[in-house]
Amino acid sequence: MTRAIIGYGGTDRGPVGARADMTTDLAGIELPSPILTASGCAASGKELDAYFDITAIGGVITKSIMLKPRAGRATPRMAETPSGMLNSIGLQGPGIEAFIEEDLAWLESRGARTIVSIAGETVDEYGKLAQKLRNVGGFEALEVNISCPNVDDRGLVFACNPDSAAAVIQAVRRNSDGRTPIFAKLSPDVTSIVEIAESVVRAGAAGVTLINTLLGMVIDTGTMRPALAGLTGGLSGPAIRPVAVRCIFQVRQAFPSLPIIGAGGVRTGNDALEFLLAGASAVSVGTSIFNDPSAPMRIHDELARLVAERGFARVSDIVGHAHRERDAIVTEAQADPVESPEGAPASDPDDELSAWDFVRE
Amino acid sequence: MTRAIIGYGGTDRGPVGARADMTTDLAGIELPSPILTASGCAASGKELDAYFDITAIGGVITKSIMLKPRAGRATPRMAETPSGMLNSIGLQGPGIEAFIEEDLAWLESRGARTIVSIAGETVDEYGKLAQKLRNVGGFEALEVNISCPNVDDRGLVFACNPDSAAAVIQAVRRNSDGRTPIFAKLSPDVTSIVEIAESVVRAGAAGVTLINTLLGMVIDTGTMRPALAGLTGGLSGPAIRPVAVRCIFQVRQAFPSLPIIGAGGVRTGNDALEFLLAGASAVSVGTSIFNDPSAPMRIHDELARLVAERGFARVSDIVGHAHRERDAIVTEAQADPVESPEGAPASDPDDELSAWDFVRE
Amino acid sequence: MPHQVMGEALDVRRAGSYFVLSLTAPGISEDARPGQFVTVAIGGLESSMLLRRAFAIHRVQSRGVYGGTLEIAVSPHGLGSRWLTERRRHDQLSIVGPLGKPFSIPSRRVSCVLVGGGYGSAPLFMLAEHLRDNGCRVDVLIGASTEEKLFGVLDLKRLSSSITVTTEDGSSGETGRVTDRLAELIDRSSADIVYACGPMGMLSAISAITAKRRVFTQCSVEESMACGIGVCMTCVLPVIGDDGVTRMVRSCVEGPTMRGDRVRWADVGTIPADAWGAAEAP
Amino acid sequence: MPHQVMGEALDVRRAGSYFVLSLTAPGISEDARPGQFVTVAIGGLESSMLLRRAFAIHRVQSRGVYGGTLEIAVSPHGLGSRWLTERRRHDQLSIVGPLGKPFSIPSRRVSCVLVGGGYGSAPLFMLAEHLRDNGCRVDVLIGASTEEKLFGVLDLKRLSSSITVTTEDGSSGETGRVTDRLAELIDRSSADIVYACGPMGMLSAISAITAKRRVFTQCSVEESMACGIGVCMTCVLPVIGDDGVTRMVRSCVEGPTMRGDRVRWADVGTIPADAWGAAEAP
Ligand SMILES: Cc1cc2nc3c(=O)[nH]c(=O)nc-3n(C[C@H](O)[C@H](O)[C@H](O)COP(=O)(O)OP(=O)(O)OC[C@H]3O[C@@H](n4cnc5c(N)ncnc54)[C@H](O)[C@@H]3O)c2cc1C
Ligand SMILES: Cc1cc2nc3c(=O)[nH]c(=O)nc-3n(C[C@H](O)[C@H](O)[C@H](O)COP(=O)(O)OP(=O)(O)OC[C@H]3O[C@@H](n4cnc5c(N)ncnc54)[C@H](O)[C@@H]3O)c2cc1C
Ligand SMILES: Cc1cc2nc3c(=O)[nH]c(=O)nc-3n(C[C@H](O)[C@H](O)[C@H](O)COP(=O)(O)O)c2cc1C
Ligand SMILES: Cc1cc2nc3c(=O)[nH]c(=O)nc-3n(C[C@H](O)[C@H](O)[C@H](O)COP(=O)(O)O)c2cc1C
Ligand code: FES
Ligand code: FES
Repeated sequence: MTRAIIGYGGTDRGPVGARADMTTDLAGIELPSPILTASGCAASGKELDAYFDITAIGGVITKSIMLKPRAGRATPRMAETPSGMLNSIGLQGPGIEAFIEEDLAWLESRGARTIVSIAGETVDEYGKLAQKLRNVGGFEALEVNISCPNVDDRGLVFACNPDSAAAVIQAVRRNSDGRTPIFAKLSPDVTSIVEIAESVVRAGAAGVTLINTLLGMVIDTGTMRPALAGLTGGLSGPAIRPVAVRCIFQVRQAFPSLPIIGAGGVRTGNDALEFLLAGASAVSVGTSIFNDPSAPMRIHDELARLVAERGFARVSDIVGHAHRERDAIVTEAQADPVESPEGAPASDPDDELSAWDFVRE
Repeated sequence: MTRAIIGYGGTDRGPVGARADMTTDLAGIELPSPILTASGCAASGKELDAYFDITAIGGVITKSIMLKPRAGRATPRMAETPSGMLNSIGLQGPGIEAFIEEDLAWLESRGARTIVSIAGETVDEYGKLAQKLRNVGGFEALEVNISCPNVDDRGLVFACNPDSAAAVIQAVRRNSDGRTPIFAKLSPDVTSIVEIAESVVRAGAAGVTLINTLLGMVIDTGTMRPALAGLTGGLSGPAIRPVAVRCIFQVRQAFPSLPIIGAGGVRTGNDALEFLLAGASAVSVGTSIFNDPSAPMRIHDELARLVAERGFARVSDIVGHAHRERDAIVTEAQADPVESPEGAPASDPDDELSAWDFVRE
Repeated sequence: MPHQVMGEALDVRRAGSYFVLSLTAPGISEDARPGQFVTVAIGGLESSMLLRRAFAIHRVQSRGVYGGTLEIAVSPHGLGSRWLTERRRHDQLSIVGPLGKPFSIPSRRVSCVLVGGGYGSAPLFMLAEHLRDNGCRVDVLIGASTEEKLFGVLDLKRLSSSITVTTEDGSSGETGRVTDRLAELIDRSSADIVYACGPMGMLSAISAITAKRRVFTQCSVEESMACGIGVCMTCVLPVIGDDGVTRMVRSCVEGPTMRGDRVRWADVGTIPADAWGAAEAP
Repeated sequence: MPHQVMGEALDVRRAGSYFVLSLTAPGISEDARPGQFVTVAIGGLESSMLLRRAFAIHRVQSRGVYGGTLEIAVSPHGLGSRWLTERRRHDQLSIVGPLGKPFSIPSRRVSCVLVGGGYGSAPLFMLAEHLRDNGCRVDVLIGASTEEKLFGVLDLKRLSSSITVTTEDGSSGETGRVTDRLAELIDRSSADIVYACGPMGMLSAISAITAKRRVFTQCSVEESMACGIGVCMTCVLPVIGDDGVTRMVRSCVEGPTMRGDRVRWADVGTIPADAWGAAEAP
């Protein structure tokens, strides 16, 4: 399990194997890899650049930024859970101005591809964020984190109501340049993810990011109180991967040509492959970074081999492949050189054989 | 980690410690323990009786039974996931008649306490099941599994719609004796679990069971197809525990006196304690049985000690305890014998100390 | 009566591409019969793998220096089995067993052919000993894709009247599959009964051959199992009962040994439309 | 510059109620400075515990037979730390480090008091050596609830001009807490600077004492961390900046060493209303 930090295009150390072309088209943006960092799990990429070349993966989705500086929630802000964790950071951040001046500028000078994630408490705030960003540019796409409480709607999360979700996307679209693709990041905590996806697509999202965290809670059995100061938190990590795969599969089935950024518990190239097969065009890596700071690079590398091993030259060719028509059904018995069991002995249970007097010892 | 099979009231082998009174009131039923087996994870208790005394735990919630014999879904029916699993059994079972004659009769003769779980495809089927059971008796409560596709509503799951959920509970209540408590088992795959809980309570449920599995999916990266024959499956196990705790906490907060059976990833006495603190009166153990067939007994035992260690004589006294008012806030600094930092040196960053010329090597 | 015990790893040794684990398993080794299996937990509370893995009981010793011990043959496949092969002496393992229905043993002195594919030959050791002790003739036929994946050739030679080995790549024995040699061996040994353990495709093909010759056949099937003890219903396959009705039968408690002529091999992985409780066509 | 490496356990030995792990950690041991920490992954892909655990660097050796090695002192607390204490020689561990801001070292030859609570004395070893090499006077004050939970008394005695030990139950040294002895020790040694590592309550109390005496104080704080490398924002606490403004500061990159007079101890666990970016009152 030695984790080598292999630069993109660097030397393979494992058994020499083919690597697929990892170039990815995401709603018209060309990326050198489908592997991205997930919002809130990589800050703005600077710290991770010490562990791998941040320009060698597909890109960085930055921590959701708000209009004003924000101190976030009280601590404790996290609790470990089986194969996952809860977080309740509360969107701590420097506000859009400082973000543009420092973080976005650093990413641009470093040559990384950036997807800027924005978050607000009112529809209007999202619009203002889009406007400010439109004026500066220097990023590939917008991801709109709508898993935020809507202060104008009794604190109900935008992503849990198709109308609020659509209103946010419309506001962002109206205030951005019309060329930059907008991804709506959806919450899995809804009765129908397809319904929400439909409403944001109608509102002008170029694609969707699936999934944000699940609402969860841990009680500290020592203090006998909720473990997080914010009571509930967002569940992430491999624990939620099957929920993410299901959401991606469902949305892909409903909208076969909609670009999807997958997220939720990706830890290995094999997990990323699972997301692509389900229908994601790109995959973002979040919580696994906390376990392995070079995870995005490692996953890129593992994925390149797995795709090639399956006979695909380009990673893009495998996207949505799990949705293909069933192959003609050939059972192993039929495929075997031995003649198939005609005369159906199975339907003849009362023959001489059963007369045999077997005694169990 | 030696797992001793200790009968209820049996000898403790560990360091002698007090054990709490585990008697539990669940919507008027008295149980010797809050620990139950979860529906579908213990069949009808017979197989588990080889690993521990099935009468020593609170009771058995039987595998959801339908009106007619049912072959279930095609295989593969399961996939392991990080700290969990997916299942798509499809309610395979012998039908209510055979269930009453064989399973229920066995449980009664064995002296176990039984909660019968029922499932149907139409509102009418649920009513018929309740009627048949009413005529025979021999069980303590009904659990109504409403996480089934409603054939009269385009296959939408009853538990995902407050009206369908209520209709099922009404039908069951009308057809049962009015004394036997009815628990509605809810799905977490909804935008608001409190909304669904409210509607089943209004419809006459004595309590709720929280939670059933989350809808999930795994893609087999070898075949590049969904791993389960049924495509999607139900996610269970410790992975979903934080979601279960959150649902229990939310429903308890909304309906402080509503009896709740908790379920979802309970593996240790500490996990069961977490559920009780969040507001569950009883806790059912499901997937963990596959890991440890004597888990319900072990968990009962661990819980009895943990509750006593916290100074509670009765397990029932700890139910919902995480909802108590905040204690007067005493910070550690104030509790310390040392005088508290008056004169707030912290607000004085510009004093002589900072003039010190520290050089980092 | 199954036991749930903590066992200790006594030894982990390589055998071709497999690993043989010797474990103490008090109670289990004493009660085990040929064809039964055990399940082993993968790690403790810190493990993300909840499901036990099933392994055919390869050999048992009930009165060793360590009390009862048993051996399993593990093929390193995914994360769980690989974790097992990395155990070291003195590591503790949680073991449940013996589980499942053992092979039926003939009450007369008959001629038996034992067929094993890959690690499928592991449970044939106990069976061969048992049959020989009962005075039966035992001929063994084992095969694999390549030499490394043959299991226990030398030991099985000692336990049998004859041994035939096949590999698909010809690296050992005859080139081909066990099914290429089975008919001939049945005829040569005048077999009354065939026992088979290996991949489902092999069992299906064997059952077809033996059905034609009307030779009684018992197969040990391998379906994915969540519980291994009969409570979860994940491990079912379509089997015809004495009453002629097909039911979805749990292979962990009503198997893993099953009559080859009763399993509806071509329908494994489906719910046949005529199965008991099958949904009417939509 | 942090490194991410696979290290090997060389030795795991008990020390009171703690375990000292010696690990190879090429690169890390060479670069480590007093007060920095490493994070260790708990198990591999099969583990259900995703989050690395942070441990203060206790000792390093950069040119041993094994290349660079380092030691950490682990208190068996929950599942993760207990898993670590169960490692054996040759086990592989994934290690990231050195992380965090080291203790500031005075550029003059001054008198230093080092205070450690429980395993909090672990990082004081490197610090004491360093200070002594620079010609500083080092007095050590360590305490714990009971003798077993004292860490490294004998070794620290060798590295210091004086050592004071306190236990709350009086099982070793003086009965009481380190804070009962600190003022006296500061006066006796004419301390210019206090370094402290231990539970947050202790650090808070120490900072109160040293503030009154206007002695410069550096504390190594311990906040729960998800990433340890500055990307997640879980490890924050309210700290007053040079500009007098309170910010929620990441203790993994802007700590764990912090000026005692800058941390708003009483407000740890809250967002003070006057903090930068605090929500307006609702
Ligand atoms: C009755 C029975 C006897 C068996 N005997 C042996 C034996 O003697 N030697 C041996 O090496 N293996 C045997 N197996 C297979 C073994 O139980 C494991 O499934 C296999 O080792 C793969 O597990 P893994 O952790 O490596 O794979 P993973 O991919 O990590 O497994 C994930 C899940 O899928 C299941 N699974 C994966 N492959 C199989 C398979 N081939 N059959 C059934 N379930 C599978 C696993 O049990 C697990 O629940 C037997 C299985 C059964 C049901
Ligand atoms: C900078 C720093 C230095 C540390 N140095 C040491 C040291 O030298 N020796 C030592 O024994 N421990 C040290 N710790 C604590 C250590 O990182 C573990 O948190 C502790 O061992 C408990 O982990 P667990 O797996 O046993 O507990 P679990 O209960 O399994 O932990 C669950 C989660 O909570 C976190 N957590 C639990 N207790 C603490 C705690 N006291 N502080 C921070 N996070 C906690 C864990 O890191 C983990 O993410 C240090 C922590 C920090 C932040
Ligand atoms: C500590 C932490 C902070 C996060 N912050 C954000 C955020 O600011 N904006 C956002 O859209 N998602 C945020 N997320 C969610 C992740 O981007 C991702 O959708 C989710 O964690 C699932 O992916 P994972 O399992 O790979 O982490 C955060 C997740 C974590 C763990
Ligand atoms: C194999 C399997 C079968 C199940 N069958 C049923 C069922 O028939 N009826 C039901 O209400 N819940 C069923 N469940 C859900 C469990 O009762 C339980 O609500 C869920 O698994 C979460 O608990 P756990 O994590 O402890 O398993 C099943 C779960 C599993 C894993
Ligand atoms: S594996 Fe659970 S019933 Fe067979
Ligand atoms: S622990 Fe992640 S920022 Fe400090």
